[in-house]
Amino acid sequence: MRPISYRDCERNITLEPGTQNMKPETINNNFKTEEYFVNMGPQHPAAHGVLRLILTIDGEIIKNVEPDLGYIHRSIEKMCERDSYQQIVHLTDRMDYLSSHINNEAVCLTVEKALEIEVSERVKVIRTIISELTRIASHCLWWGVMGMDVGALTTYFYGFRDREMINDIFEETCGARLTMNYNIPGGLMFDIHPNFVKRTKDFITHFKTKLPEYDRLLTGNVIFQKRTKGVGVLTKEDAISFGTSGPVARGSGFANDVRKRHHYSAYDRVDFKEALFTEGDSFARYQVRIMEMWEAMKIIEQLIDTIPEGDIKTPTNAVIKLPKGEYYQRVETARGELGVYINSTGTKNPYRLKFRSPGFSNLSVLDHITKGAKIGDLVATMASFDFVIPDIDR
Amino acid sequence: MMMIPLNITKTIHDWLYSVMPENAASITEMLLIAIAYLALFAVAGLYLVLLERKVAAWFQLRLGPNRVGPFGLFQTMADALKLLSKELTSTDKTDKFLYNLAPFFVITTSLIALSVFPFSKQFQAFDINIGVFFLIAVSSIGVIGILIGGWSSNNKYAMIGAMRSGVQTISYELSVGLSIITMVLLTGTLQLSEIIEIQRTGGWLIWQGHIPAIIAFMIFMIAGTAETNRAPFDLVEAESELGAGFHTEYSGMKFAYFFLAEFINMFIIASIAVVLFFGGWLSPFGITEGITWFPEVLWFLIKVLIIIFLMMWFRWTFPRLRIDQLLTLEWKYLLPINLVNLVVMAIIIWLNLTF
Amino acid sequence: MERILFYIFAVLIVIFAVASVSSRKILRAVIYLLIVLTAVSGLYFLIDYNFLAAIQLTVYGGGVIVLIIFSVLLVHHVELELEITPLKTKIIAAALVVAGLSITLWAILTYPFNTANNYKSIEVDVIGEKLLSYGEGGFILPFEVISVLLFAIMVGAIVIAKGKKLGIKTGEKLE
Amino acid sequence: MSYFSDIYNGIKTLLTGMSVTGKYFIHARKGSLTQQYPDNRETLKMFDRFRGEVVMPHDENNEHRCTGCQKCEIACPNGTIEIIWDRGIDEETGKKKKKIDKHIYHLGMCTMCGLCIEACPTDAIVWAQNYENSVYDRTKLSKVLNQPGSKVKAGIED
Repeated sequence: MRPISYRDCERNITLEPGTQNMKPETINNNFKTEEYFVNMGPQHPAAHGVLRLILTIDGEIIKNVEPDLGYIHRSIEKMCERDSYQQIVHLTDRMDYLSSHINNEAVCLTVEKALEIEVSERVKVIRTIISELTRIASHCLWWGVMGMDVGALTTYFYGFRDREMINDIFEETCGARLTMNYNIPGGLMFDIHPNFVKRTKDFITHFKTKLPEYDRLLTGNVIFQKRTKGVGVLTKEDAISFGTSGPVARGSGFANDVRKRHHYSAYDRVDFKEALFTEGDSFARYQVRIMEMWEAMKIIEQLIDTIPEGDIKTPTNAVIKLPKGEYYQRVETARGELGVYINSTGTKNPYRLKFRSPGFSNLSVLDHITKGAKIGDLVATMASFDFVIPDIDR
Repeated sequence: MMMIPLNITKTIHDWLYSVMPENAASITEMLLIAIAYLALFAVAGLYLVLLERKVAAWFQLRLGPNRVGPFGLFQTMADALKLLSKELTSTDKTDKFLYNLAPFFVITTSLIALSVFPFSKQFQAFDINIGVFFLIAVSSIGVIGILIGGWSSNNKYAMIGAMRSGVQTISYELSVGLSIITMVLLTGTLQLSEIIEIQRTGGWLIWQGHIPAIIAFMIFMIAGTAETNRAPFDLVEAESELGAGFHTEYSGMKFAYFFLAEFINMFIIASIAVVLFFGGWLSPFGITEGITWFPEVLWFLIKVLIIIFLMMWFRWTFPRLRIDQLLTLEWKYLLPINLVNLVVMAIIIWLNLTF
Repeated sequence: MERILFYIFAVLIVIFAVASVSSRKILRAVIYLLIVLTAVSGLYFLIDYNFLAAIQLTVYGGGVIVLIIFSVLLVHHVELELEITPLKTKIIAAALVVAGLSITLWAILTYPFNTANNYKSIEVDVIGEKLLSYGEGGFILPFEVISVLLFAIMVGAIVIAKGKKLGIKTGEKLE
Repeated sequence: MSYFSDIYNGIKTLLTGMSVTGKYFIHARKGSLTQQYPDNRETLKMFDRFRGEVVMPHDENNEHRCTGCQKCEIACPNGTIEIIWDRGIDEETGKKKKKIDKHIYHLGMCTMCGLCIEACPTDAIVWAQNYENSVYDRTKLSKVLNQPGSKVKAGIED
């Protein structure tokens, strides 16, 4: 099938699967059906942001899904080539804005790796705790939106209620709720707030009573299970060959948690289970994220009481110049594996900086697994993928 | 055609007939009643919208509208005024006639259905001997408004919404009808006022018919929710899938008509449930039986509001079904259960096991 | 009063019947037809044939028209218009209509109608008993025949809807 | 038999879900998350570290701590800060010295990353907790941080 051009969408021309020309379809059937195009997005309530999906639909059945990107492209990678290494960090807040701290950490870890500086234990532990809090916050929002996409609007507010508590913790410590920019190459901008430990513990005790409620409200709900079980099934082979990562891959049984397999920060000393489900459907992805929230709480509980003393930043030069070479570091964001590749020529700016964002690879699966599904299935599958469009587009 | 005016309006009735020739007086009276109903239910619809927003807010840990007037009581009035003043837009190449007809179609059919309800002993505009059947008949037409509205918008989302609406309403009408028939079997009459009279002596029908009546009530609530296109059956306007479904392209007052019609339909479904299962305007255990000054319409409204609250509770708790699951629920679960229930009800009446 | 209403309904029926056959947009024609059928049910209400009126609304308004609209939605786009009928067909149709109309009018005008004195509306239970009685004036036979017919239609619909899968079984080539 | 157990389980899970929302409905008054924003201006207090906008504190003698070293201008990724400076002659020593004329801060371009405040060696600029930054005219977002007639506090440079 030849790719769909914009003009085709405008002229509403039907493309027959498997044919190169526009010859009318000769189906040996009494009812000849006509496929048509529907634009889902870029201003669609189900697309969380400005993702445009060009759907080829036959009635309710989806024949083809073509994502059309670029509506929120801000050329962050190019901007990074102009900025110094300290300045790059705050741009990554704007990529996957729901796990902004983890993005910052990825860049900082790469720079630290290149400079071969070792941050103190205190920094590592604090980074890990905040990363996990970020993960919970991101998953809270995802849970609310997942419910909303399948039609249960109330979940959105319950998810936000718990997310707001984490945001308050961040605001008290970092000064911002969403784009925190708390990491700098060599450590943290400033020490945690004195209330941080207490607030985090309060949150954990609060959230431990709320997470079972999530299960009661949505996970167990028969309609929700019908909507997600067996929908958008991604096999393990496809998960690997499409390069998916994060909860999407782990929902298909592809164990690739970076925290477990390529330790960074303080993940080597905490004990947690890698959330893994083998069904590969939307419900498995849902369960992975719910389990990740439990595991994240477990990690925080292990670390929060024993934050070691130490320097909050390792001194670096005011102008950081990375040695000539290529550097790569990966971290596990709430959406999957984020890789930062820096090609340095020894100057104060990177020669080339590339983000391997999880959302982009995950999006490529969408067409593959929603073919033949219904519009409602597409929405449920998209919700279970938890797209953040700036993460895909950058 | 039988017209039972309110006691209060008796004087107006007499006065009209004294000053005018008979035909003119009768037409004037009809018009007056129609205007009264229109005004009453426009206001009722608006306050149902407000109630929905408040209830939704309380379910969602919010406060809800509280800026316009005390407790936000005039919020929906202000919204209606705003919608009135808005431009009526339409897309290119719509079928203008049908596009403009659709909202009126929807709102008219819902208002017609309201005319047969006995809100109290005297408050009933049209006491027809086939009341229940008339309700089914009128509600079956309402879907046409949605269908032509969705088709003439020249919008694919609206079109899909309209198609879904057609499928949904045709299938669920069956369940609504069958569960109503189950209760009609118990009462032996289709006239709404008589159905209520039966409940005066024998207790509410849900008590008289016990098990099959309860099953019929549950099925009626599910199918009724689907019939009004509300969540969890709001596939017609599923905002995460179709934008706004069949009324995507409507703006201003035309949109408001669709919106109002949804709430009046909800009122109708709740009213049917109240009349068929919960004794209409009869007070529970006959508390206010002997009190002549007590407005019985209050009991009717309280019961209706409880049922409406239940439907709102559904809406703000459950996810939406998929279109094939919607049809599976109807044809594989509700319909067979309903048919069996009908037979059970017949047996119970035959063996005289009713309370 | 009733006379006025009757004429209103009659005018509505005639106008929209003509509009229905002369409209070039198919869905509009269907809606005009719906108005005609609703007006007819209004006539039934007028003479207190409430049950018949409600049947008219349910079966024609809610059933037949919805199905027609549904099929129109499936095959017609909003901009499509019907072709203009050739003149020859028009003339033939007009001649047929005039012939039919004159026969009907003749029949109506020459038949000695009795003025109905009975204003009592028919109770539903009477209708129900008539429908299921096999005595004189009973309708059990047509009732059953229609049931069988509807059953056959349902089976046919299922067979048509399942056409694709049957084709696979018989090994026909399918796209 | 699974037909009936399906129905039973389905209804059970639905009722469980309704019990959750129902619980919150009953506690709606107490548990409300909403803040009535413009009404609670008096009581609404931001956290100390909240990044509202960059300000330059002045003491009672109308003196600030900015030496015009331009480190913040260099640190800023977005060109938010512009420093217009001049060389003036110090009265005490008679030496030529860098002196700021205007420390211009374009709030409209600021991403609140905090790098300028990190970079400032003399803590001349700090975060303010002002959160109501919207204006009707975009030019109002460009602010001059040093007050007119202000000068550097003595002894900061060294």
